[in-house]
Amino acid sequence: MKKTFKKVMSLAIVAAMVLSVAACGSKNTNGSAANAGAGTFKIGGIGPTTGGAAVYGTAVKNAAELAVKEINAAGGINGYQVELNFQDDEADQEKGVNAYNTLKDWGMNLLLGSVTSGSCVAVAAKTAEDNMFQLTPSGSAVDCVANDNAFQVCFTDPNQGIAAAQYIGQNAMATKVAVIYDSSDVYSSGIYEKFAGEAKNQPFEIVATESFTADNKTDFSVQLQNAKAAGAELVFLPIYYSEAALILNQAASMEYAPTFFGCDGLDGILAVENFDKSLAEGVILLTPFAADAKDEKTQKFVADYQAAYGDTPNQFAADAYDAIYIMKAAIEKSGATPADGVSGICDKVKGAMTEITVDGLTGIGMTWAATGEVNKEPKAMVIKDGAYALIQ
Amino acid sequence: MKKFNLSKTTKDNLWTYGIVLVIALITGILLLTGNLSSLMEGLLVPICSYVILAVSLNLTVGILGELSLGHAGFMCVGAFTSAFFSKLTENVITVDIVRFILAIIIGAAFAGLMGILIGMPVLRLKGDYLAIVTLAFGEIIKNVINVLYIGIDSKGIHFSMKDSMALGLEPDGKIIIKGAQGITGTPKDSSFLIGVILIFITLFIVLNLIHSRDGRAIMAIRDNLIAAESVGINITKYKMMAFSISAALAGVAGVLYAHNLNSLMATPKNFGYNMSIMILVYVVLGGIGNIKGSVIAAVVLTVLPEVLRGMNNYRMLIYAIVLIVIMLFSWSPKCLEWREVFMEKYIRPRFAKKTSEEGK
Amino acid sequence: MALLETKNLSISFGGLRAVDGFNIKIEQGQLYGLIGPNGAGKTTIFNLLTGVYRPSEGKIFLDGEDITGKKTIDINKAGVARTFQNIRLFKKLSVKDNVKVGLHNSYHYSTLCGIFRLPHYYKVEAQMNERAMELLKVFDLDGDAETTAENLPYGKQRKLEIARALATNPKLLLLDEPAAGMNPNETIELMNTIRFVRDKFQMTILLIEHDMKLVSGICEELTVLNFGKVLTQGKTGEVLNNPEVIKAYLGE
Amino acid sequence: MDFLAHLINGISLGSIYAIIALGYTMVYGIAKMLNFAHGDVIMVGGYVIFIAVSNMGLPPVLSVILAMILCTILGITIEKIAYKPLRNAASSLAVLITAIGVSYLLQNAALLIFGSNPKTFTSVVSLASIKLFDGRITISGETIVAIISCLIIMAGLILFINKTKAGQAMLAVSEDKGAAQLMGINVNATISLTFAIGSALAAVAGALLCSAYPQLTPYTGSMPGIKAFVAAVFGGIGSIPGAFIGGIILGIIEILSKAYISSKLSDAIVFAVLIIVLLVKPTGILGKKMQEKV
Repeated sequence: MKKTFKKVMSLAIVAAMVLSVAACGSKNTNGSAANAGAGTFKIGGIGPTTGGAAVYGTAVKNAAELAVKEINAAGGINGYQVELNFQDDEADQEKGVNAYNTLKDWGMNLLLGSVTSGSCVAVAAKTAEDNMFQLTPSGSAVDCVANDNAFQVCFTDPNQGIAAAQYIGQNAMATKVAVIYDSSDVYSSGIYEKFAGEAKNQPFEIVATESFTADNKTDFSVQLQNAKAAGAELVFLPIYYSEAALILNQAASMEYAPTFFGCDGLDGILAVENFDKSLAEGVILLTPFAADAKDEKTQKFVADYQAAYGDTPNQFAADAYDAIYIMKAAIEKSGATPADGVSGICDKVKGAMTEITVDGLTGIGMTWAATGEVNKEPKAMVIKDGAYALIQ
Repeated sequence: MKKFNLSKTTKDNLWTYGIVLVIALITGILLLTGNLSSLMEGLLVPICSYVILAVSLNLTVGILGELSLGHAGFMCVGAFTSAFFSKLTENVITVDIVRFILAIIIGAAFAGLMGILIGMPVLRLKGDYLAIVTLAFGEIIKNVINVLYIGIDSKGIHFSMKDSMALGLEPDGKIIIKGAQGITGTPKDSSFLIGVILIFITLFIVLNLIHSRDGRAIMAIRDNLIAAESVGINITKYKMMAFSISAALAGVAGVLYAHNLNSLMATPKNFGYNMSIMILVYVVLGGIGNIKGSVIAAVVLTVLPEVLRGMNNYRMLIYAIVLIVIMLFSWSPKCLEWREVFMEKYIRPRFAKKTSEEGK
Repeated sequence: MALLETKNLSISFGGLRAVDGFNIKIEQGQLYGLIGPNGAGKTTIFNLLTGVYRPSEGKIFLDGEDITGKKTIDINKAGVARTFQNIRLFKKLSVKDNVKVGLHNSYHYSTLCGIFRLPHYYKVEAQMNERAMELLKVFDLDGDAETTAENLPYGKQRKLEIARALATNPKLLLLDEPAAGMNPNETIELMNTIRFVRDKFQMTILLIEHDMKLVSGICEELTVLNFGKVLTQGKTGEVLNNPEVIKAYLGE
Repeated sequence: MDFLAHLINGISLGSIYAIIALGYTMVYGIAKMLNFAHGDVIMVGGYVIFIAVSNMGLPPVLSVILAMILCTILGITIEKIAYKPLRNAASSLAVLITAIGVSYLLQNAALLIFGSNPKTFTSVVSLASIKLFDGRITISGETIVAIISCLIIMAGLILFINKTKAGQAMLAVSEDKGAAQLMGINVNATISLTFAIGSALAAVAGALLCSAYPQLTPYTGSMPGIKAFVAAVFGGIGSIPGAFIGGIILGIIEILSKAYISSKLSDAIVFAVLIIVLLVKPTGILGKKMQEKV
């Protein structure tokens, strides 16, 4: 009797599973039917809102919501309201694809994402299949925009690496340079490679190449010790700000004070709650955005963001905020409407992307090449008196 | 009726195959008629690879009775070796299915080989110590792959553990494994059909192994090592056999995983101890040693977080709570007792009545 | 030539001489008893004979072959099988499968043959089933063949252990307190079974036992062990009447 | 000179591992379970101190005590709700999986409550660092406090276990729960007490971990937790001095392999050394040799 019961139970589970699958299936058809009639642009977002990289995805999610709210209040895009649905991918490729499929079921027209490079590359293969317009705020690997339907808001890794090496060389900031990068991270190792390649053409020498991994990023004493022992006057940090904050802290405690030089990932360091800003004094970063820039646009964004989410926005938030406005500009330029369908919108919008010029938080006069890469000037910022200041 | 009086184990096996077949068929019909949501469609191949992982780990944990926390490491080996092969031969072997079958064989072989290499020294450890050593091996595999650079040019294959410049490739060369950036652009050869076929092969191997001479020896070791030795069972041989078959099958799951996504990277999330633990969760939740249970648990737990997407920020929190509650419900002696009483009182009488009526 | 012979067998654990100069000679077909107070070193001798421990000194000969220092599984293959004081069954396996594990080295087919279910698999499995059922019948366990071993009553578990040991086709069977925990009726039944096994399989049996009724009932010769040393050896009747043995057992 | 600096850095890191490992080994030794949520209790301790110091303005010592109290309550609650019902489950793996569930739960709850943004932790240690050889080698105050705390906790635990009735009860429970019960020992209360002590230690570990590496996220505890678990196994899990030695050695190996072999492969090297140690000495450096009685 007991055995039979077990079998009935397992059959019941199977039935339940099949039913749930079927239920999801029917939801899909309803969804697309409803979508055809509705007059809204449905923008999907993908990024990590849980897991170790949650800080980046959450910023993108918040800023995109903020931009969508503003646009809707101002009458939408081409008169259509905008809906945003942001899905968690835990910074994982597989979950990224799951998130993308969830959004497709929801009836997404355009995609904002993914936030992290790994997930972005996996999702890009899917958007290419569906001819879905994709704009990643922060997926910086070259492969993110390998297909012609995908565009970037941030710089690509090679661009950042080369730009950083050239900047250091041209301004003769140092002759001995050390690098500390995250060898388990796509973004970080991508920049490092190009930086090291370009460094050969520049009048400085890389005297120490140090790395760490995602599993081993609390103690940087060895890396700093080696940089110090090699006599590096400048330490290049192509990493994210949360690890950089720890590095600065540990460098200070061992009384090592070279110039620290970073890329856009370093932005946000001043926003770390309770961070001793004096530690970041003199840090230089090549970034298109600074949360306390004096222009009106940035100030309004920062104020609104703080009011809505109680946090200071970082680079990722600014990229995402721009991304929504870039989509708006491209849609308006192309005259696409939700009725064009996914592929129709994509064809129109990707054509328009190469024609528009956008002034955003992260750059003035941003334009796009058909390759998907953005064309904008990085600004060199220095942290001075606990605030970012533009280096002229 | 006499003719259908199959032995208990055969019946049990048929149930296992039957459940998989029914799910696969229904899903397949939904898929072909276009009634499956994109999410579910996208989940099919990952579900297949998790089912294979769960069944293969059950061979180590449930049948051999040793705790392994490094199963994702074998999956990782299978994924990378096969993806490397596919990238390398993408333009040489143009028939996708032939290349994929070769890739599966290569992935399984390398993972199995790794299982043997790791099993040889560590299988004499016991319990939690074995668990920690397998965890360590899984982390080592992930760590090493993360610093591996392999490229190819007209002069052959180049290899480095420093960075891609150190490969010294000719201008015509291409980098296949690029450290943390892994392998990009693996051909998408996995499909639901192949996944289901691989599940059946896995079930076939594991179930038939269990109910053979070798399987009995393996379970004898699990139940009582000293007694098994005393009746002349070669402990090392059978431990190795179970462990390496388990590793090879995990490698197959890795092949399926790698050929489903465009980018393959060894992150802590997909090939770290977190994944190994996740596979263990499937096994324990489905019932240790219960192959059918592993299949169902893997499916349910892969779908669950996706179904919970409607919960937004509370998704993973609810997932964690559900996990704890299911564990308490299915393992706590008190709960089991209570369930038994409950069924005895309410469910079983009705059920018994129904079947007896049908019997008439 | 004796079937089992040990010469000066000794082992020490951290300075304690658990077995000291143990000599024994058991002839083919004998039913031999090893008795002694708790802690005398009886089970240790079994562990030495089956290769669980390596002796620090001395030699063990089975049928003239030196098996000293061999591994447990090789000693089993050479022809020594045993049961355990604290029952060690394959708890989650069926009664029949327990015996079939015992038959492991007598019947062969390859792993691949097992996985792909080649005809050879069915043939060998059928032979194994037949042999297993034969053995189970001897112990009146054939009705429980499909029962999970841990669900057997205690007495039957002891019997199953003997059946499993016999399945390995040994020359020498070592029984470690086979009657422990049995009631008098079960013990009598067990005595008959042991005698039956000896007669049917021409088995040589060495057993450890505390139950004097069993020992005096079936053992032909005895060795009495005290503090790791042989106290006395000989015919059962003589040994049991030896005043030294009585002293060792009852204290002074 | 460089070597000495690396060595001291290794000891600093090791002292943090050691203090976490003490809690791990304590719970494992008595309750015989791998408490995968231990690292996350450390994280909770960190957040409690962060809020107490930064938002409520409490003095550091008081904050740590507050964290110890709250973590103790948390630990006992987890044990009662999630672990105790499974103590007599058919497989010991059941409770391991539940512990993983608890770990996810704590991480995600912290994510919802405190957000994903990292927070910089204000050190609770006010001891100045010691400078040697003209400042070329620095021993931070956190390191000194961590090592002293380790020694005090270690001595305290050993005294507690060997000299008090409750400690003896713990020993008895760790040897054989059933027998302990028959001897009139309240097994449930004893295991609860173990978790209480383990969790209080986690709070102290949280304070020192976050002081030495001043950053706090919902995932702060998980990797150090795993490393400390490795350290505990290294030293012989269940052995209190073993946890201390294991932690220090692990820290030194990690730093030296980063310094002299490869910073990319340091994790692999640490784990490889662990494997070698276990193969040579299967129960860790100070672990008791266990032989199954035949």
